[in-house]
Amino acid sequence: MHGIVKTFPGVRALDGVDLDVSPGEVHCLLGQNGAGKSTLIKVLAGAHHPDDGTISWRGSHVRITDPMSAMRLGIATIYQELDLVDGLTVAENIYLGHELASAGFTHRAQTDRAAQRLLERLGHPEISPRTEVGRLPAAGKQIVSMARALSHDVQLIVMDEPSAVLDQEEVNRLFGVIRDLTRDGVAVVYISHRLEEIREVGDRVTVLKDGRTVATGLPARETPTSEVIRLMTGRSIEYAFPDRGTHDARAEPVLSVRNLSRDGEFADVTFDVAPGEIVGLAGLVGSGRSEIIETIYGARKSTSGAVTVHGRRLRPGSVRSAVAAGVGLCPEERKSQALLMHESVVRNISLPSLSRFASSSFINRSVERAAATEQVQKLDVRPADPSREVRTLSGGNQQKVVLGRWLLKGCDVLLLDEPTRGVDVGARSELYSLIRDLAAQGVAILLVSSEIPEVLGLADQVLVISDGRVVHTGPADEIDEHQVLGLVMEGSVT
Amino acid sequence: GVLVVGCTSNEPDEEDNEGDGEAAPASDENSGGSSNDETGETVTIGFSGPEADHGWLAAINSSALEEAEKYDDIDLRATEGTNDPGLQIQQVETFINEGVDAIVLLPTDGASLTDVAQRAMDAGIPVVNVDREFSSPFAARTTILGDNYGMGVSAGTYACQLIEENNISDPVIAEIAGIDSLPLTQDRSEGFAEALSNCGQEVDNRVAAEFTVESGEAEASNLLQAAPEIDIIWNHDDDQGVGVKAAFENAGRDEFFFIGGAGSCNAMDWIENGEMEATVLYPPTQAADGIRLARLIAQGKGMSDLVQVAVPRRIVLDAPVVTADNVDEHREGCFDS
Amino acid sequence: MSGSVGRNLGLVVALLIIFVIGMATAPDRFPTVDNTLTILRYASALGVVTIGMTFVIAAGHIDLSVGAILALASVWATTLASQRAAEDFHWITMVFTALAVGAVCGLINGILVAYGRMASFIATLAMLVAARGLAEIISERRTQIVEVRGFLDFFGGEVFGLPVLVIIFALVAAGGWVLLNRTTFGRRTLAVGGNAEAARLAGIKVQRHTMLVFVLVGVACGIAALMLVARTTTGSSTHGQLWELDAIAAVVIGGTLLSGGRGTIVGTVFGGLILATLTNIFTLNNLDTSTQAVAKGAIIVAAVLLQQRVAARNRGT
Amino acid sequence: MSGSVGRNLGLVVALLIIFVIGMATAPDRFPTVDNTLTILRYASALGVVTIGMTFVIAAGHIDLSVGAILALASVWATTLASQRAAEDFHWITMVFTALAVGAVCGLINGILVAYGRMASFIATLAMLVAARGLAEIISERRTQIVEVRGFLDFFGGEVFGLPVLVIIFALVAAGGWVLLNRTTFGRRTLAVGGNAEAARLAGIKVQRHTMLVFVLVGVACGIAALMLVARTTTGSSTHGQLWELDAIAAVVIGGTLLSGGRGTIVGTVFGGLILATLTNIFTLNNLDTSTQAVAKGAIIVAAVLLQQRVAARNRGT
Ligand SMILES: Nc1ncnc2c1ncn2[C@@H]1O[C@H](COP(=O)(O)OP(=O)(O)OP(=O)(O)O)[C@@H](O)[C@H]1O
Ligand SMILES: Nc1ncnc2c1ncn2[C@@H]1O[C@H](COP(=O)(O)OP(=O)(O)OP(=O)(O)O)[C@@H](O)[C@H]1O
Ligand SMILES: [Mg+2]
Ligand SMILES: [Mg+2]
Repeated sequence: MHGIVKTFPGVRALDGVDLDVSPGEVHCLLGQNGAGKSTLIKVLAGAHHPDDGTISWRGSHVRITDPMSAMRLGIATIYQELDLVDGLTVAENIYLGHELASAGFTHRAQTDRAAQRLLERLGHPEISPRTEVGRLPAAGKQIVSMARALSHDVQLIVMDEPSAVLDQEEVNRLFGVIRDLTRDGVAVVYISHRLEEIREVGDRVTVLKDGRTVATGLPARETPTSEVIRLMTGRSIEYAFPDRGTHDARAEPVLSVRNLSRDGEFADVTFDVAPGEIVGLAGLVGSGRSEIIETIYGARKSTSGAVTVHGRRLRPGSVRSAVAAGVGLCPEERKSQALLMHESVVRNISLPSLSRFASSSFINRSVERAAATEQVQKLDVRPADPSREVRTLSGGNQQKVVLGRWLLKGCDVLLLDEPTRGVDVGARSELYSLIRDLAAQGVAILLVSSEIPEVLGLADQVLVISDGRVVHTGPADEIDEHQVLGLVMEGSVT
Repeated sequence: GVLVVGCTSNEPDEEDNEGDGEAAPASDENSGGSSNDETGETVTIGFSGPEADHGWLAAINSSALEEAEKYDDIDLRATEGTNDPGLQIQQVETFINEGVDAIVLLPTDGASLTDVAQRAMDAGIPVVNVDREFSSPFAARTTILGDNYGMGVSAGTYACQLIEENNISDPVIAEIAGIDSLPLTQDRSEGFAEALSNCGQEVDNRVAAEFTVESGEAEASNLLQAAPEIDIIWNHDDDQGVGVKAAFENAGRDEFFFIGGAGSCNAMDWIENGEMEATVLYPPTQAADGIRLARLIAQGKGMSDLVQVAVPRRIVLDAPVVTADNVDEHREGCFDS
Repeated sequence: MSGSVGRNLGLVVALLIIFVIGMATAPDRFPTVDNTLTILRYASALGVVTIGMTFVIAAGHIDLSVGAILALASVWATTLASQRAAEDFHWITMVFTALAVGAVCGLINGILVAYGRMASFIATLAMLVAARGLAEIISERRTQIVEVRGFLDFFGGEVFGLPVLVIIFALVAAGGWVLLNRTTFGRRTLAVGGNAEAARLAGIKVQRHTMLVFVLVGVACGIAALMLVARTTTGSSTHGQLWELDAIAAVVIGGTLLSGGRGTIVGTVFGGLILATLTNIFTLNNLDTSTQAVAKGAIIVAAVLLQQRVAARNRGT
Repeated sequence: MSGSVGRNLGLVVALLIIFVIGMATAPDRFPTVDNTLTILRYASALGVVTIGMTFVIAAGHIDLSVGAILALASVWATTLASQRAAEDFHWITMVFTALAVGAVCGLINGILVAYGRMASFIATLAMLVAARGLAEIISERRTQIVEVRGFLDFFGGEVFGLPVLVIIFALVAAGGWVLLNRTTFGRRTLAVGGNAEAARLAGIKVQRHTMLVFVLVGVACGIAALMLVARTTTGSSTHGQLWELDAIAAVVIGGTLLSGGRGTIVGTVFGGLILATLTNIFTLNNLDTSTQAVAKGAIIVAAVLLQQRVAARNRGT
């Protein structure tokens, strides 16, 4: 790809990007949120038409006009925003668009068998090809997306942040698959914000910044981290967790969870979060952490147990009662659970605090705007235009908008479900210090992350969850990644 | 509530004594030696009509039901009124399945119901066709028709008369039709145009409402804008006429002669009060007559009031013009809209 | 705010084109004060309904029962009993009756949709059938003539040369605009329509809010019923037939997306005016109904396409 | 497949309840072969439309113009010229005419929705108005009587005691089922309705597919037009009035979500039968129209709620 230019109304997302990928290599694409990575690969996949630039495939110029023509060339893409059809089954999704059929009639049994083989190859024989995709958790959908990419006869697979929703175990399995592919001469374009992953599977690295290629062909393993970060952000950033603050461990807990259970999902969860404390939930994907968090928040109704905030019991199954008590949630899937995609950044940020800007329900819009703009600046949302529709922001910036919403609201308890999913290194370290700052201000924080180092680095207290049960509770500095993984494995065996 | 009270107090039982010469007398005292009203063997009569979505059709239905009530020997099966020929066919088929003794049918569309009526006749069930005519004469034992074309002719002729009497030169004539997609509206309009052409006139402005008050008001408002000066307005239907009159009042216009159609009680009141020039009758008693004839046919009786004893094959109702001069005669036959 | 003009530019252009057609085809009758008032009076009752409909559509739903609710409210407010109460006490009782009937019907719709989790299309379709049936039962399918002079005088009157009906429409439109764009209620309506799950997780009572939106449109139908009663001097079970389609058409021509999450009151008012002006021009030109229908279909398509194109271009810059 | 029974359990129960009511209220007339055939004959023309509608709704759209397209096709196929051609040549020309008219109207809808990016609600609303207007112009608002014996004999006939109309319906339903559940076309329809962007990224030509779905329902309207022409022996611009609402009601009662992405032909057939049987029982019991309307509204609500509850429970286990 050479000199690719793509403009959206108001933004020049790609401004002359070059990218070349050789057979059998894992080519990593790095860049901050909004650098243009997803846009670039969408151009490659035929989902966007470039305004300018050329694409050569095996030495000859090609025009990729639609997704079909990309697939015909042998390019398969796993998109960042999981794009599956919820109402269709796993097998139907995998073979959507290139169904196994003769004369228009589908072969269902054959499709199911083929899908089953692909899922086995990805290490997930337990996902039934007949399951409706809408019922799978995010990680399961990611697996299906991968199976779909593999179902084509591919020469190049593009993966846009595939590891964002996966846990360590899954990521390792994914790497195994990638190695198999490259061994067969298939090229892989891999996008991730996790530098350690780049080091592990990557061969060469291309760095994008503000829609331009700033470096290409860097050796993935040898380039020093600081150099990569400098290229991406234009400044150097300590990629480290901020110091733990001190909180009064004997203070009255803000949030107490007692024997919280939900049939079929999790049971008997008990813990406290004190003001200024960060409690992390570690565990595998599907272990039920999101369910716990959503139940505390009232988005799901507990079957037994109690949640109290400041000593007052929350009404089970009532989000209102949680919000009124000062609890905020950044949910796992921002697109479907958090954002009004067609509304402005301002309106997304102010949504739960609307009444604050209203007198007898009339909104004072200048105050609202000023307050939201402050959050936009504080979080360094880019572009820093608060009237822009959220839809047009990159994934990481969207996440910041969700966070800004609760910062503005000013919570006593903040529930963060995968807060750094899809967030770039620069922003990530900013988020870490933000979360720490919040804790320092006395906010009680409950954190879920599939990246164990993140939980261990950020939290004061760690709960390890396995199969809907708490298998370990203890201070974060007394346990390491391997122990957590060991606990998780054990838990899932029993 | 003069108007409201005036209309609702008018019990339909009384209305049949008047007008419609072909109908047998209603009450027993009047039956003049005829044995037709004596209770005979019980007959099952199926009745199906269009959806009673406005006053005239409601009157058609209620007069049919009331007529049937009067006879102990009628077991009436009245179906849901509908504007869907497919559904009405289903209803007639149900009657055939049940083996009723006679069917009174006011079709939503005459031609569309012809086939099923023919099937009923073939199955030995006499069909009385009311108001909207079948496309085949063999599909009904008897046909009772209001005369839509004749109604237009009456209105047009009366308009010509007004023009002549009042010496209007170059008159502006407006027409507010009913639902334009119905053949009956076409017939009325054609009759009107035909009669007007006899005195060298034609319709200058025409709108079509939907037989509802609301559409009458809306169409008439726009019509009044379209023609700043009007001499004669013929409105096909007194139901929508309530809305049409409201539009006149809203616009403060009354420079024209206003002629109505159908003959609702409201229209009679207006004529009495001088708010309306005339209305052309289109009586809603046809269905009641249909029930009565169906009973006679099913019981094998004739019409003792006529010289010809058998029930005639075809009856076309008159479409007389009601004016201030004869409104008293017609007041009894009016219907509530 | 600058966006608002741009967003509605297509509509302004469409309305202008229609005006030019009106001028060209009926130069003496179209551009008069009387005719303008006729168009406005004609547009006002339906206009009030379209304002309510804008909220329902912005909230991601649809209401097919508006015409039927209007009919039921008009009938209930004009029964002999209601009119007697109005004579004995004050005609404001009729107003309350109509508004209450509208609100209750809306409430039932709202409960079915919000708590019964029925698709609004089907819940309000059932309400359409049922409310019209009930209106027929109550009125015994008679047109109920209003004799209460105070009522007719008030609604039929004029203030500074403007018909009261038009003023009511203007007030409702202005109120609707403020409600949608300047209050928490409006903002939450858009949030619920844009992403109900996100709204729920942001602490909005989505079900209660949805219900309230349906009550709102019910009340709008009650107001429209009063206006129509005044205009026709009658209550009838046939009032407002097919208004649901006209109302939705006006809202969509105005640029509100049926997918919810967005809504423009200004656009809706334009949409309604375009349809009303069109009907007026057709009548002024004595066009026959069938030709009108074909032309109307084509013009709706043209207006929506124009509106979309201009909005898209405007957005682009 | 086991899901299919469970999914439709609510419908089976609803239909059974209605059957019991029929048995109880008209024991001698309801459960007869003749009456059953009457119900089926009545249900078949609308049934064909509902099959097409299921596809449109599964594809995430709606079609309000079905009744109008049907009317236009019925008129066009029965003009004097068409009938003369049929006499001169073969009545199959009438069939082709109706299907072609349906397909072209559907094509226009499809182009407006897919390429013009109009909301289907509004595009097909415009088509509704325009097609009926055109039908009126062509027929000059006269009911056109069919004299072509071959045509009437064929469609009015019976095979092994089953009316041809019912057989056509059965064939269309079976074909629709296979198309939706066993072909790439059906699969892609569901994908387009479930997540159009995902479908596009999977290489499906979403616009073309959407257009084809509208052509499909247009053709279904053409078939239904022929059936209605045969049943009424006429073509008329008033045929199929409000069928759009009945068709949508049948589809939704059947369990297809209006949000698209899912569709059940079996459910739709049940939905249509429930409505038809209900109407038949009303007829058998001489229920007064207005009461019927109220009852019908309530029953639609009850059927949908029942269907939802059972489906949810079935899913839960
Ligand atoms: N559909 C769109 N309309 C307008 N602007 C867009 C659209 N999609 C992307 N953009 C803009 O293009 C730029 C590049 O976005 P892109 O999604 O490619 O970033 P990214 O590098 O993938 O970021 P992330 O790491 O957060 O996923 C951003 O400024 C974004 O706001
Ligand atoms: N919509 C759903 N329908 C049925 N089962 C579900 C659904 N969502 C989640 N589950 C099941 O609930 C369990 C927990 O899933 P979930 O992914 O939410 O856990 P988690 O620990 O929060 O994982 P993550 O790391 O993705 O946040 C899994 O067994 C999953 O299959
Ligand atoms: Mg991206
Ligand atoms: Mg989770």
